[in-house]
Amino acid sequence: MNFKHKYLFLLPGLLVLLGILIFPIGFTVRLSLSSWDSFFPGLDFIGLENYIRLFTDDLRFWEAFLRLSFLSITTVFLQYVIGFALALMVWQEIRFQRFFRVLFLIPMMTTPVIMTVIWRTFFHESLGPVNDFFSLFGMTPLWLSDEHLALVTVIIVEVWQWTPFMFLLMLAGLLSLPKEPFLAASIDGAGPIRKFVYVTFPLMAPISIGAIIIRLIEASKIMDTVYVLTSGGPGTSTETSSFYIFIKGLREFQFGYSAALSFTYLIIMIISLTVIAKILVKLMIRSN
Amino acid sequence: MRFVYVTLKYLAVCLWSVFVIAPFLWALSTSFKDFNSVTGGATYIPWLQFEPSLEGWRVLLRSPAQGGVNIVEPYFNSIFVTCSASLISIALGTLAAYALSRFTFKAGFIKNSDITFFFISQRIMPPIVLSIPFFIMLGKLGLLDSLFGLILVYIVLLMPIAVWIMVDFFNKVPKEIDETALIDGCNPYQAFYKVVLPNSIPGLIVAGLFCMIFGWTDFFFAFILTFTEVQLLPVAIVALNSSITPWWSLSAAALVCVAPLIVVAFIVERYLSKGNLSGALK
Amino acid sequence: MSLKVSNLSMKFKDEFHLNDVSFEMSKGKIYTIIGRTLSGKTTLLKTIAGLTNPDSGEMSLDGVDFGAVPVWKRQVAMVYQQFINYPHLSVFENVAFPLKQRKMPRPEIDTRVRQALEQVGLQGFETRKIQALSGGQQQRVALARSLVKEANILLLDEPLVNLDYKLREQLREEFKNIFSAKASENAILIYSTTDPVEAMQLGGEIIVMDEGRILQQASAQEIYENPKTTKVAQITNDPAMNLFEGEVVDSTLVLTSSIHLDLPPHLAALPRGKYTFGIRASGITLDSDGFEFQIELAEISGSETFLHLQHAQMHVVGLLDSVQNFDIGQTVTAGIDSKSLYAFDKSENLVASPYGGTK
Amino acid sequence: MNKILGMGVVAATASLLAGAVQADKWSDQFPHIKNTGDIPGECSYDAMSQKDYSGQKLTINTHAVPVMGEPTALHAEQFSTLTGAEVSVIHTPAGDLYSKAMVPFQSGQSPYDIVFGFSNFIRDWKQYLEPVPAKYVNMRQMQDVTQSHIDVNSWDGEMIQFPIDGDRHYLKYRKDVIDNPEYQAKYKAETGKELRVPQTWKEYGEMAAFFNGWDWDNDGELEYGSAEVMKKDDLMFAAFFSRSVAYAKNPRTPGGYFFDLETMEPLINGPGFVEALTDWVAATKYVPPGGINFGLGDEINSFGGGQTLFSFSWDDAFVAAMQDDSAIKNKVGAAPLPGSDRVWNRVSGAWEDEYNQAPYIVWGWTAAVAKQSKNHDMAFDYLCFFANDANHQADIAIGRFGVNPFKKSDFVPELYVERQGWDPEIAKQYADTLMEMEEGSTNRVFPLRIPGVFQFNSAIATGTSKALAGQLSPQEALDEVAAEWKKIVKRIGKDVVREAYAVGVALEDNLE
Repeated sequence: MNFKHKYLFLLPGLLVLLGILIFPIGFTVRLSLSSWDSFFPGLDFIGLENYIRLFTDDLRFWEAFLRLSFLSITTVFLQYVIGFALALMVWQEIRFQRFFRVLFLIPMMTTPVIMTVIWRTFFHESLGPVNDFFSLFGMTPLWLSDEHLALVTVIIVEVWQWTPFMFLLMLAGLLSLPKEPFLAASIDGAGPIRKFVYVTFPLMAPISIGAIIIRLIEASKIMDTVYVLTSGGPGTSTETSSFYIFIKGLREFQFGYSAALSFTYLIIMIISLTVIAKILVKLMIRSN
Repeated sequence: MRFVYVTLKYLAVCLWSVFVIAPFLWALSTSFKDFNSVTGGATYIPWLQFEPSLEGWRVLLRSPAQGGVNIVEPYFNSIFVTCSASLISIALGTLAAYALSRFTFKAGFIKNSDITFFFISQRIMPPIVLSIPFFIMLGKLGLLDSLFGLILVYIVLLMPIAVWIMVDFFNKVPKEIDETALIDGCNPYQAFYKVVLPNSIPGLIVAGLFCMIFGWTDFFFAFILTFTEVQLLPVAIVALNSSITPWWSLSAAALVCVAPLIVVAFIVERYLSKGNLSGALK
Repeated sequence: MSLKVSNLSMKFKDEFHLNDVSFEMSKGKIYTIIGRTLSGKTTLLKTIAGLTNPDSGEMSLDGVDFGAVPVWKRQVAMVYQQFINYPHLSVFENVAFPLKQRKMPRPEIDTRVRQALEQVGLQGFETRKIQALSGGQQQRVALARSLVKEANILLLDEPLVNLDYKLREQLREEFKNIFSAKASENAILIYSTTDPVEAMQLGGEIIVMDEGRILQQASAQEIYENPKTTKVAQITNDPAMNLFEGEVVDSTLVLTSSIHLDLPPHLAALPRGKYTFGIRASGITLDSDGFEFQIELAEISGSETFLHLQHAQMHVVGLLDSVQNFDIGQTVTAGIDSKSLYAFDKSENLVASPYGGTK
Repeated sequence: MNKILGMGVVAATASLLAGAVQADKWSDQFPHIKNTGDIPGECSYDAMSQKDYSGQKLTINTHAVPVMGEPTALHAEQFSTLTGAEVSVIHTPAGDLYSKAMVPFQSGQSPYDIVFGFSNFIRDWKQYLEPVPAKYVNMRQMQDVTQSHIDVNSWDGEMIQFPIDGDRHYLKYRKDVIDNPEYQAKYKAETGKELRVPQTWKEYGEMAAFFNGWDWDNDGELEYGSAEVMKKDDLMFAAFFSRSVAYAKNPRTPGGYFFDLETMEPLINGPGFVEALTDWVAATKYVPPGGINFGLGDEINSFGGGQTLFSFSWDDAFVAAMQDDSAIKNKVGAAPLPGSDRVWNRVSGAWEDEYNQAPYIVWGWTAAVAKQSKNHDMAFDYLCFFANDANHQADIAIGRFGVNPFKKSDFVPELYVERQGWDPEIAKQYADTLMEMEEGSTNRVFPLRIPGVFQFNSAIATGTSKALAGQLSPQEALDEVAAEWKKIVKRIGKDVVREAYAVGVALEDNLE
């Protein structure tokens, strides 16, 4: 079906989005070629200097990017596995099914920046309940101030907040699966594990890919959690890309430089997400 | 064997439930504490372990001049901005998604999937990247600190979500339905709103819910782009986060902020159970 | 009044969906398009409806160029193989939809819808939800909707294919009557199917399609008696017509080294030489007087049994009018009814038919 | 000079205290000032009620409630009642105050008439701020402000920010432990040293380590040595400088503390700073669990809640400990920051074995009027009203307000004894300690007030927190900071930074 009217459907949304975004994106590019700084607010032109600095003299940005990759891949993987598992558990018969389903959705509905304040008190190393529990065993893990454990804490909070998103998508997917393949598998005498491996998982592959990609996009923006929980510390051990861009931009007011960071980050993300999507499609389809 | 399996299942579900609820229970308990009960170490049960105080909740009702925060107006602002931006995003996003699902576009190397990716890719940008340009843009347009300005920005945040969900949804609606409508005498627009839309209500609801969730939970833009005229709920609540973090009032505020969305969780679940959502998200 | 289609072509990714399709259809008649899946039937119907645009070619209705008219202004109706209705509307509203779209006055809509529902046997179902209906009922609604609007052209794209066997048989009977009534209203009715039985039963004119091309257009009888090519013979028979090589030597028909038949009268005029011979399954029956075949497979269908038989390099399907069990590999003797043989030349065109030869 | 002023102040305060008994019509209307009633002055309640700003709008960006945020909003409400102005107040968390004002400043917007912030924003903000008019600089209310706070709020002799609050770092300790003969004996027995108010950071560390990790106040909970701001955020550098001034600020080597003013080479990786950071890394052993991630709020909760022996940043922890409902009220003491037994001489390149102590005039809360504000008079009147004697007296008595003494008339022990029920000895010690820092010392260090100050402080926070986390040794960490500082100086321009830094150095070298 092909109509000349098709543009009338597409264009309103596309144009509004472009209209709102064209200035910010253009401005970011222009800004990245300037030395706009707290003491010199203005659009001069310094060529690629900011980019040169970024590629030759800013290890911290690349460290933050690596850390971000680790964080987002880990959290999304955990969210996927847990979310899928939970969805499988409340998909079929279980007592209090509605209760569990509603409960599992709730964390997603909370405002991260506010909820993380609660988490900070929750993990407070001397006044919070977590260490109150661990002190029963004579331990006081440093949830927020140990270099490695702080990352774990960030992951825990991220998993808490966003597993519901996966859960929702996976549960919805499961509920829409056709019944026939399961019947067939049952008739063949397949057990729950074989059924999962040969029926459920392959059927869920397409929706899995979509969900993982979307979550990766969202997870890569991780910011509120880090900001509130650890401010990127101790040291730089929990700094992520967007937090680092935030520091350079809204803390140190190196607008020009942070625009260069932003733009570079954006390009890297678009490329890597496209690649990841392709890889996932291959992997999942093969397992199909 | 089956018994072990069922036991493990219930155990896992219950463990996760505890994990989900724990911070809320902690917040609930903390919301009835005061400075002294907080600094005395972790306690949980009022009366038994600490003397409950309503201070945390009172703060939410007081004016800032009495050390409280105004949350009533921000509450309505949040609802208004979130709903308006969601509606507009869904309206425009649904049209675009329909086009992307039904028609073929080609311009050089750009195909439908690229346009779809362009929409979705808007969510790749961390808010920080856009906040400063947006500030300058809205400043030029005189839209800083206005509901309309925020709505504009939120459209950028939400439309990708609407497009993502609706493209998937429309791909599941047999295109023969639209064709039948055309054959039955509808022009493409009539086919869209008389036939496709009424049959996409589950998808629209899901898209709407996702938009509301993402709009409601945004903090960053609301924080940078408003001053005094328009305050959104998260910003108002964060105004409690003084250099002495008042655990009690923040806990109360967090609970208040979550409350309306629990209703949303129920709606989502209801649609899920009825199976309506399934088609929408497959 | 007639629909004239000339030189329609449409290509998608190097594959023809329509390849130089031309025909003329006149009002008051039923046309059946038969072809295998992906032979271009659906594309052709959609092109006539205006849902797809051909790369080239012209269509005209009563001499008026038809190609430029948008779908919603062409007076066509279409029923899909999937049961396509408007799920958000009740049965009544579904059928009334095209009429409302035409801004017909309320009372008239009412009468027409009721008439149409009655026609398809759905009176009393007016307020039902579509999802609450069975597949057959849903398809009846779709048919009612396409009847009610009194379109010039009614397109039916394998409407019965997704129904179970029993229902299909039943609806086929009913639809046939409905269609004849419809056609008598001076509409052009185009029905597509993969099922030769269906095509034959509906009568009317048959168009045989393959790989986007029209192979033959003729009456059902003509197609049955004189399939123009081996392809047509295969497509229009179920099971497909048996084809095998053979040679006419003197007054003998040599099919394999051990199967020799007397040359039947209708083939007598054929020049001597090699041909491809065809015979329907019904022409091969168990006969103690026949040749020895090995059973490759025995399919029971209803009250009949199809036997897949092998003799040397010759594979044929024969028909048994009863249900009987065979072992695979078992040897049986079967006769070939030489009076039912069709002969095709090297370019696979019919050269001789049991029904009196070729034109 | 100081003495005469001081006496005058005492007399004035005496009359303030006397006035407290009589209620007046203003205290009836505004219960906030019920203790003192209105106190006559340029911006008193009475004076403000003469002004008419009705129909005009004042917008203020201030800190989150309650610290500063609550008094801002409270005085805004009062100001509005008195003058008819429409005042709207927005509350922003501390970490975002700079950017919340800076974003509009930089893009030429002027959403706020008044911006609250910290005194060290002055260099970055001053081009967008309206200097305080002479009328206010010369008024009596201003003359009561200590010199240190005049200096902190001024740039090169011109007052840019309006003093509304006093801030300083000083030592807080648990008097019930340090003065406890039993613990003194125990400490002597086990370490051979005196248990006393620590005079040096080494003593501080030894005592904190000794009293770390056991229940020394018998409340059933463990107590720890010290609570300090170690979280990598905007306040961290202040804690580090408080610890480093003793080692690195040598009164005999003028010409720069953070940089060598002549060459603008960073001094931050000198032995004095390294020594302080080494101390600080050692301190991670005697802070409460998670202490390495304490922000100011955690520090206040911790010391104010009775969890630690020491703490040394702003007034808040002390005030929290002295609140009426505090379990350790009148069990805490205030003292000057510890010093050191030796101090680095960067000119000779050697340690000088001489006791050294230097107050760090840390930055604190301040407020200023935006240049683009449409109504400067009203804005300054508001700030002046905020800090008027009656409000100020009432504000400093409310711990959560975070308003601390900065007027000479504040340093009168009786105020705290009478109003807040402090132990007279503690009150005297507190007032004396503060007064000495504000007015007495000649070896002061001012916060870094140069363009791009956040970049410099951010580098400090990153470097020191790497050292605290054990990622780098103190020397490596500070070398990294120095390298980063050099880059920032180069980016901004040596001369620009020097020009700004000279303003602070002049104060430090007492060149006025």
